[in-house]
Amino acid sequence: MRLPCPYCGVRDAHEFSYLGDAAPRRPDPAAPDAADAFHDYVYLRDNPAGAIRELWYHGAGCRRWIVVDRDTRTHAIAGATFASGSASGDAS
Amino acid sequence: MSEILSDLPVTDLLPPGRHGRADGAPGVIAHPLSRLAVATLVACKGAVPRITEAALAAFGVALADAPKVSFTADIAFIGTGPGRWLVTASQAPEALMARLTDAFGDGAALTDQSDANLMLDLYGPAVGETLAKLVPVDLDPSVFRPGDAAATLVALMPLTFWQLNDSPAYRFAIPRSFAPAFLRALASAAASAGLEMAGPARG
Amino acid sequence: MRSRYSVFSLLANALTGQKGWTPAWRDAAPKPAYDVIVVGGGGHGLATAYYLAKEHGIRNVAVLEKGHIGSGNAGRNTTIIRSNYLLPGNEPFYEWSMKLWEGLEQDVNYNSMVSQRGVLNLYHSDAQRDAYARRGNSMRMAGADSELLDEAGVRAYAPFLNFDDARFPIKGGLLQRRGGTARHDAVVWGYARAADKLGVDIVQNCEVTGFIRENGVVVGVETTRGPIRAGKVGLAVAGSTSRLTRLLDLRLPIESHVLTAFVSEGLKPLVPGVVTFGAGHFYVSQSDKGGLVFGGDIDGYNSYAQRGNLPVVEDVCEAGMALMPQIGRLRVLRSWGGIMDMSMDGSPIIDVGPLPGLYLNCGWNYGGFKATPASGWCFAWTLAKDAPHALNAAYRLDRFRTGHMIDEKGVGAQPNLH
Amino acid sequence: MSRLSEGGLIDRSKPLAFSFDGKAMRGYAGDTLASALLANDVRLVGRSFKYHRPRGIFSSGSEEPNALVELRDGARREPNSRATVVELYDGLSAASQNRWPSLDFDIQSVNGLLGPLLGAGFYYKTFMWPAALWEKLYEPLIRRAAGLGRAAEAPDPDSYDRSFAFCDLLVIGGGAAGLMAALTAGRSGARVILADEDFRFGGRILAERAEIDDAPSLAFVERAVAELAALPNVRLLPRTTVFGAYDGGTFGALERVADHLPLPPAFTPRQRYWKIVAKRSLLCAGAIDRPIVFGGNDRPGVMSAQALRTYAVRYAANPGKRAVVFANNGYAWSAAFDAAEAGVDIAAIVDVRPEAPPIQLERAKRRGVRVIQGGQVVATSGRLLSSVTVRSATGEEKIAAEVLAISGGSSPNVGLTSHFGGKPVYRADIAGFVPGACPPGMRVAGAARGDYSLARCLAAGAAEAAEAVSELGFSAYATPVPQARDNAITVTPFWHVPGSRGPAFVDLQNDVTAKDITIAHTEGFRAVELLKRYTTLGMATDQGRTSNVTGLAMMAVLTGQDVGATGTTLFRPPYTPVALGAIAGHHRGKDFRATRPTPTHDWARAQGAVFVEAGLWLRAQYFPRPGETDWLETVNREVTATRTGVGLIDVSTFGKIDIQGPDAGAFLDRVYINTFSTLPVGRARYGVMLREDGIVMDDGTTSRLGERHYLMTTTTANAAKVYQHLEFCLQVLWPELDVQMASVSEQWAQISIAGPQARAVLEQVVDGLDVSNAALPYMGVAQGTVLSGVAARIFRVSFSGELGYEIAVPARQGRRLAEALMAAGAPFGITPYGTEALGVMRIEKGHVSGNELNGQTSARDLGLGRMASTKKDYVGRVLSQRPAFLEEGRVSFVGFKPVNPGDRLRAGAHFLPHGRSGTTANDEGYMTSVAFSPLLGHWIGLGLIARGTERIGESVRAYDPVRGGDIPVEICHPAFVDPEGERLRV
Ligand SMILES: Cc1cc2nc3c(=O)[nH]c(=O)nc-3n(C[C@H](O)[C@H](O)[C@H](O)COP(=O)(O)OP(=O)(O)OC[C@H]3O[C@@H](n4cnc5c(N)ncnc54)[C@H](O)[C@@H]3O)c2cc1C
Ligand SMILES: NC(=O)c1ccc[n+]([C@@H]2O[C@H](COP(=O)([O-])OP(=O)(O)OC[C@H]3O[C@@H](n4cnc5c(N)ncnc54)[C@H](O)[C@@H]3O)[C@@H](O)[C@H]2O)c1
Ligand SMILES: Cc1cc2nc3c(=O)[nH]c(=O)nc-3n(C[C@H](O)[C@H](O)[C@H](O)COP(=O)(O)O)c2cc1C
Ligand SMILES: [Zn+2]
Repeated sequence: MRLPCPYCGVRDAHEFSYLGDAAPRRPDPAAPDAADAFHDYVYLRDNPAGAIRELWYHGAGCRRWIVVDRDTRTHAIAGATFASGSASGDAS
Repeated sequence: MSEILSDLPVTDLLPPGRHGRADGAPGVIAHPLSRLAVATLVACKGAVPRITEAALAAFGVALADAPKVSFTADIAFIGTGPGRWLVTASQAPEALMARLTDAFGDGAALTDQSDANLMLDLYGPAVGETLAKLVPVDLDPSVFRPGDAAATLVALMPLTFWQLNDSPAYRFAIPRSFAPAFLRALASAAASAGLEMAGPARG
Repeated sequence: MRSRYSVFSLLANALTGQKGWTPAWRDAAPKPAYDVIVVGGGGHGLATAYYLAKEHGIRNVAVLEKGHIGSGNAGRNTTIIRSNYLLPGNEPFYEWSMKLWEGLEQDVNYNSMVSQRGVLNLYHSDAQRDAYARRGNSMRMAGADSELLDEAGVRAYAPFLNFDDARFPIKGGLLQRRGGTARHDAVVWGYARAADKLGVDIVQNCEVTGFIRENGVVVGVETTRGPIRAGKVGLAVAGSTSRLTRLLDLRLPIESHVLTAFVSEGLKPLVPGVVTFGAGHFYVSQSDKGGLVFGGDIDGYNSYAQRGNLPVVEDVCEAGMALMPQIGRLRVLRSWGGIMDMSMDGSPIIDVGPLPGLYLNCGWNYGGFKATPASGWCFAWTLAKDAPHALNAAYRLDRFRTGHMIDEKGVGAQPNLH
Repeated sequence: MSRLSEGGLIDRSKPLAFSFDGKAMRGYAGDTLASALLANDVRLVGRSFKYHRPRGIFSSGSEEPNALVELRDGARREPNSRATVVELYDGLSAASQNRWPSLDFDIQSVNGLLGPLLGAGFYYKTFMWPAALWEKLYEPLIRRAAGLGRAAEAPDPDSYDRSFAFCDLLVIGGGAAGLMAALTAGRSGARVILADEDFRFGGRILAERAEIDDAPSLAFVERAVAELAALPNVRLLPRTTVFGAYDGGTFGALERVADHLPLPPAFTPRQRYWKIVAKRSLLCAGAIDRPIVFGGNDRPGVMSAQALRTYAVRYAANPGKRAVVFANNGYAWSAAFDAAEAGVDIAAIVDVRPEAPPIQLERAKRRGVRVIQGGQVVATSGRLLSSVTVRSATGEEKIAAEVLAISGGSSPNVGLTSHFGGKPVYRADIAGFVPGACPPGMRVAGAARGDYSLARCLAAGAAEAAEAVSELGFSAYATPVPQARDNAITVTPFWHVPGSRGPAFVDLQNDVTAKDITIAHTEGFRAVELLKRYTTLGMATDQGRTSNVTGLAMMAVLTGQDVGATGTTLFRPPYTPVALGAIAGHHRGKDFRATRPTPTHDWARAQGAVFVEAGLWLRAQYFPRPGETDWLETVNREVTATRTGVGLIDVSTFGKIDIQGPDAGAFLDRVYINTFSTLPVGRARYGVMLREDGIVMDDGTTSRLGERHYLMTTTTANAAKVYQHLEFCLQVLWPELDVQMASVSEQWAQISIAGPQARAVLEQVVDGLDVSNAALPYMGVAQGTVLSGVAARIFRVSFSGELGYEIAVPARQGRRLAEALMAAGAPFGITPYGTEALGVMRIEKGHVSGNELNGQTSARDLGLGRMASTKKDYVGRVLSQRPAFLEEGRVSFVGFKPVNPGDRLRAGAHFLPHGRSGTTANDEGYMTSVAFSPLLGHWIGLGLIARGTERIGESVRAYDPVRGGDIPVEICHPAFVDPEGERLRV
């Protein structure tokens, strides 16, 4: 599999480590339902057979976390962006 | 495989001299650089424009926020990540750090890395064929050119390299503790072409 | 009527040109309703049906399988059976499975070639040795066998390993002599045949596509062969679990990942038991046909594609060569991938719920083949009694909420690392 | 010798000597082992898998099911090598396999007599009585009989290479279609790779007497190869099999660099594993002949019609004195004519079709070849084929023949198209499966997609290549397609001769017979994948390339389904078997993984250190001295010397992360359970970080070097993991924080000195820095220079419990620093120590380490719960409050000492209350770490036990059945040495 790193270009997945679904967001730790929310955040997954947006870390490259659009049935990749949300990815 | 490897302790750097095919001119020449100051430069949040301006003002360098080398005669900035560069210069590490601090102030985080890597220049007629065995990046001249840089995984070791010229020659920054293993992999890959390890610097 | 396999039936058939055999199981058409529907005709689903009928007298049971039985992981695994687990929530369960393996062939009258050739896990450091000692002791305390070998012990047991030129020298190993392999497909066929004999309907080419719910209670399933009602619906679909629970808007602590396995060309006997490398991703055994069956780590990203990629192929071959450099000229004949239901703590779930009428059996990671008998046995119990048996009491779904994870590897909620 | 007197693509000026089963023979350059064997009149080559039946050579390609040999000797022995693809070299030695005592007389061929018993599924129905005998008797017997060749017994002496390649178009197969494709794409300027598994490009053209542009087709091949070789943008890879298609346009290919040579030349690998990344690919892999199934179809001498042609035309080897051709298609006729032309005596063409096309009849007539239309072979005889019995409208007739060339039609080589799961599609007109959905970017041309005429192969190769490269923006020249014959294919589906006599084999290698298919049908194993698994059809080393289609078609006949709906089994990589060593490449032996030496490695080696692996690192474990008899004696000395004087150890392997920026303190507060934003500049603090699930992830000291500048240390094992985690926190969780990180692990060598004399030693290496207790107190950090001008950071931290400092200098200065410290410490008896002594001292001090930070423990379990701030959030806080984490009976971290001081403790022992049996139910915890304490003179341990802190002073059993241990131990405070920490502060 080859992932399009927005900084480095297309690279073999070997250079990256995988975290998983990018959808879960760290909940507000101060919220009254934090215990439940954190349980869901840490443990529960959609685990879709199909399109997924997922987090990869380009550890052997630019050390950026990126969000990759991929299909789990075909491994087809539609694109990738920096996880920090900014275009330049410099955490700005 | 280079026969020398079976006797060479895995923790030792490949000694200077000829490895692999011994007849004819060497296919690959590996030249360690010993007097190069290196630093990482990481722009603060939102400070890339500021850093770019400062680089132009202080060093006359048009800094690219990309995997490219931006350089002048005495300093080079190698993009290793967004807002992130490896800076090299032929001077004392303290002097480079001082220059960078002067230029960028608190717009960036600076760390001295002068001792963190083995810096190695690779060139020779078989350098392309040899690097194809090591580097999972397309080095065809139509794709990777002088001034291009890449951080990647070579024989499972993370490293950064960039192209110096179109002879072609490449400069590798290999994390110090991986240097012996990298040179072993290099010796294997270059064995059929013949590798000349220029001495005697210990990276 | 399916005849019992015996010396007599074999000879009789040899003399009559093998014409007297009958289907190993009926190709049943679905009935409108059952007491229990088990979704998934893998090892676990079929064993569940068998034990429901045999142990609990519940025979109005259907196993619904979207393809043919054994077309999931039951037909793709590297066939290792062992009970060398560490944690109290796990070890007694797997040891029970081991005991069931030991009587399986006579029980179901089918030779699934359970072969207790030994499972040896190598260690390469003192810390690993201590961790294996801890594990070996856990095993003994649960009634399993285990031996902690030093280097000399490993040399005696597996002299063909690389002791001389190793990057990570072999310092010893944890050996379970009762561990070994079983002929994976035959396990499926044996359970199917035995369950069928007790009246269970095995319905193939019947994919579950939805659930019938009344007042929040699951009372049946929609399938490609029409709706089928049931008193209880148990899911045993391994890597496909989330696809089904999604239809019920349930999210589970599970991700689907691909695991690749390999077989070499056939060879005369070379490897006696199962050997696992402790300093890289590699384990190997030799099949009855003579192929080296080996594998390593999962590819590490969510996948339903049933095929892996080259990094893992390289990793496995490198580790194999590091451990056994004499296999360099042997050839990989075939590689394949299966979709694993990797859970958040690396341990399975066998539980009542999470909806009324629904029962879950999933989260087997890359290790559920060995669990097949106990999984079926416990799931049958759980379905029959509406409560887990003591052996699967720790495998409840709410353990993540309460913090009672069963994390053998200690890597946390990161399925690709288990 | 059955070498034809002329013709062939062999080089008669280069004779080669070789041996088979010890017998000396001769062949020529350009031969394969198979062609050379045939030319030497060898017809019996191997034994089959199950019944050990004598077998010959069936094919002339990589699909060979029968002719498997052990090639080479000793450590280079290669079992199961296909004689049909082994290129002959001088001195080649090969031996038959799976036979005993000899190929001619194999005892296990009695299995054949048991054939009636040993049908499909036999094993599953038997060997169950009595149960005990399975393991002891039946299974060992089955295993010994199974398997084919023997693996080598010594490490593979050859080396392997790995290479990456990138291209616009990868053309797989260099026959007519592939050559035209490569020419078309190459001329367009695209970067092209053309790979062919054969040692010569040309494919079928090498064996077919065809014309291209009114000249022998071989001339076309030569021209094309010459042009391609001259194009700088084209890479030709002969002897290279593309074995797998993977994601992202990645292909695995195996080049046999030196397999055609007696030994690889110096510095040359035996094989090279190519990882090819291609924007587009074009499969031109051709098609193979498949057999017809009938009784006695496995005798040596039965081969595919294409093989007969290839041996005769390409290799000038005559496979036997008289040949009968048995077929259902016209292509086999042309094979027969070509063979006849080359000098093979064709006794008859038997075609199942009642009426063959007139044009072929005409050709047969012209050549004087007898034709039996509507005929079927119903039996064969001879141990090596001697005659063929043919049934036709006129009755049965026995025809003497040494060769029976069969063709049941062609099967396109669709394997690679299915590696993504695509299902081949049945085409009734050619009675074969053609590619269905292909991997992204892959196209197919030529016989591989069922285009069987030479003209169409050439045209399709050009057209598909042109389309592929124009998708990439290259403009393909309108390459003129050479002229060639375009005859229609004529085939009548025909699989199996009913009523033929003797065992009829479908899968030749695995001995799957027509009867086995019937059994599988009867017993309900009808789905193709079940059929495969029940009978082993298609599971042999050839993966059923010659048998699958026939087998499934026969099942289709039994079920009444059509062949297309019955479908094929799944093709998987590799396309042909690939040597494990080739994929491993350079990563073997000591080079399996990189070895990372510390900056003081050479120095430690000079000091006589024994080293130990710590992840990829190699660290000094202890430094034995002459006269010391075991490691424990050495370690005791090192510990005692440190505790009473001063010791030195390299700690550079710890992860070191430079953290800067205005939000650095706030950031650390979120990742550590304790607070760092309040840490004064010039101070260090011990920190613990959790995973989000509340379990401890790592610990270490973090120092504040400046107002917005921290330096974190991590454990050696977790350095990369922690860095990645911090980047996650910064980039994903809190991108709003202004923090910059850099790993400085490689930049700094770090040496720890510890012991009462540590300061006295330190004072001598610093350049006038005040390191007094007042100026640099416990947990203080100083920056300055040492050794006259070497930049240094000095951390007053301690793992051993003694007064200690860690001195960091640029890595290149590490050795110098070690030597300077040794010199400065000489008067105090400074002693280098290794990880072993470090471990002893940390256990004596009761510090947690890797054994306790095992991913299963919470901060509270480890007695670190009180460090957790209640005033802020941090990663892992919420979930560490879950009920299980707070349970009463949860384990806690305590020390253990033997009740009988002479007893040895063992890590991994479990704790039991006295008087209870060793069962899971009574399990209270386990010993995590042990050491012999030279200070206390007995073994000590650390461990986790239920409610440990409340049970100090209680005695429990340390139960260690795997090592026969069962001793009473007393629970105690984990700090055996200086629990108040007074020594640290002096
Ligand atoms: C390569 C590999 C190696 C492995 N090695 C080992 C090993 O050595 N030892 C070990 O213990 N374990 C091993 N495992 C794990 C083991 O195979 C699985 O954990 C176990 O087989 C899972 O249980 P099962 O047999 O019931 O699953 P499966 O056989 O996958 O059964 C699930 C069934 O459900 C069916 N299904 C799915 N969705 C539906 C639907 N909607 N409707 C109807 N039916 C449906 C599927 O078709 C499938 O047949 C390995 C797995 C793989 C892939
Ligand atoms: N009329 C018929 O029934 C019939 C049937 C089959 C073939 N043919 C004839 O065969 C020829 C077909 O030409 P073509 O170019 O399609 O095929 P080809 O058979 O001439 O060439 C295919 C080439 O692909 C190579 N190859 C196969 N798999 C490979 C892999 N995985 N990696 C590397 N190389 C691989 C083979 O070594 C071979 O050289 C034509 O001459 C055609 O007339 C006719
Ligand atoms: C224990 C075991 C042994 C196997 N041995 C062989 C073998 O000898 N030949 C073969 O072709 N495949 C063998 N396979 C692989 C199967 O052909 C098949 O790839 C696997 O069961 C997965 O199915 P799939 O490839 O259809 O997805 C073996 C599989 C297993 C699990
Ligand atoms: Zn990147």
